[in-house]
Amino acid sequence: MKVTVKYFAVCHEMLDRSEEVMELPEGATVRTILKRLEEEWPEIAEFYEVMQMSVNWEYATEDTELTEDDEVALIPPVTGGTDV
Amino acid sequence: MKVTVKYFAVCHEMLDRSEEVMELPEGATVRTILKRLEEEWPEIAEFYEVMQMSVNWEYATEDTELTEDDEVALIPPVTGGTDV
Amino acid sequence: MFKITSEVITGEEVRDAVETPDAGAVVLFFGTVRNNTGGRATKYLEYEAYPPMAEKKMSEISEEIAEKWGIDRVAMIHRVGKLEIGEVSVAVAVASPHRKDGFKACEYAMNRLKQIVPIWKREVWADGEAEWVKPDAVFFEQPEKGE
Amino acid sequence: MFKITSEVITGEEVRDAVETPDAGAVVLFFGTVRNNTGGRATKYLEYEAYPPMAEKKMSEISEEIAEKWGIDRVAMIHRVGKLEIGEVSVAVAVASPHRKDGFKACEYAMNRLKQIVPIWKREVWADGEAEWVKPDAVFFEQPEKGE
Repeated sequence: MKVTVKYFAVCHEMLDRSEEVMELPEGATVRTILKRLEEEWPEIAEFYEVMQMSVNWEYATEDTELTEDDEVALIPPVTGGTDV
Repeated sequence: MKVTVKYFAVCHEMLDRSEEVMELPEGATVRTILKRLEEEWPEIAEFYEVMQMSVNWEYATEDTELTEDDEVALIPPVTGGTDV
Repeated sequence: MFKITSEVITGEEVRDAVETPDAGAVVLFFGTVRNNTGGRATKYLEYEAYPPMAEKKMSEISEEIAEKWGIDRVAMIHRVGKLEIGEVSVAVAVASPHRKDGFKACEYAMNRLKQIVPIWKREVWADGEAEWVKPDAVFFEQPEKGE
Repeated sequence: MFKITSEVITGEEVRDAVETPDAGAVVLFFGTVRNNTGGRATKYLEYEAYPPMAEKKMSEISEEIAEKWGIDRVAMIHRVGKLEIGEVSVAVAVASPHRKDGFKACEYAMNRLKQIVPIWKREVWADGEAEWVKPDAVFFEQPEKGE
């Protein structure tokens, strides 16, 4: 199945792309994507601790199962609004 | 001595004037003014309980002593701002 | 900026008065004329003020805020005269380094304004009757005489 | 109205979105770009967002507010792109029957926005360096994974 994966802010910068379409096996979860990114760039695993994932605009866990055409995103810690 | 006395809102309406100059004896206090108004219109005394007085833009008591050219005001309960 | 005005209040004025490049947080409050009070339909309102004392008391409230939260950027404006439904009667703006304090200070300013600033409201009901509004019980007791 | 925009935020938009003749109290919050962070001079900021999810999360915050305070008039707008010193990055408006709830709800909206709305800030310092801002320790732990 195909899913779209989006990268924002520091992830966008680290991976040098803002989104891509991944071909995943049936039964894939968010963890499948994280593992694949880790293979490409091992350092990204350090950020997983502080990062969240979303599936179809909703926060998800590593165990969340994916289906065709899902939109997955890596969500670095949010810092919108103001610092005050 | 002469002092200016100002009436607002319900007082303005009751006394049918917004201000007047009063000639008062030396040693007069805010109470002197209240007594004089009471002579003119006894019903006003009922409102003294919930009313405040000011002298020169500062809340005052009945015992506050007055001097020439003071600006005294009867301050009905304030209701500015909003009701919410 | 502490002001009694008979002009329409847009809010720009209080906001401009407090904004500063090192603040970060601006909290504004607007009080508007509702179409009813306690379910009874309002036609319009009239506000009357004792302007020099009102502006002095607003300034004192801002001094209280400076003392409590170290915030020195507060602006208050209250309109007088005839106000139609939906129009702004009062606007308060506070700019602060921390938003938490900004919210507290702005709310405090409104509470104190209703207690000590000499402004009165006359309600003209849709049925044609009119009356000077009395504050509710709480405010009847505050501030005490001689404050 | 829940919106991510690249246009200048004036505040009129959120205010107009919440105003109603039976509200009486409108509380607004503006976050503006400060000229420094922790004493270090800022040149400008860049905000990036995940717009559809950000707008969805803003809408969820307003549902939380409806549940907590029965307030259904909330508007939020956050700007993205390059923002100069003094410009508004975020505006929140709440109209309510009671001002006390309005202040609480507006502050709550800002707190939640910083926790769950996917928007990121890149700070470009006056000395030319730039970095994606990390939230402080408190926000690092919230929201938890899998919320």
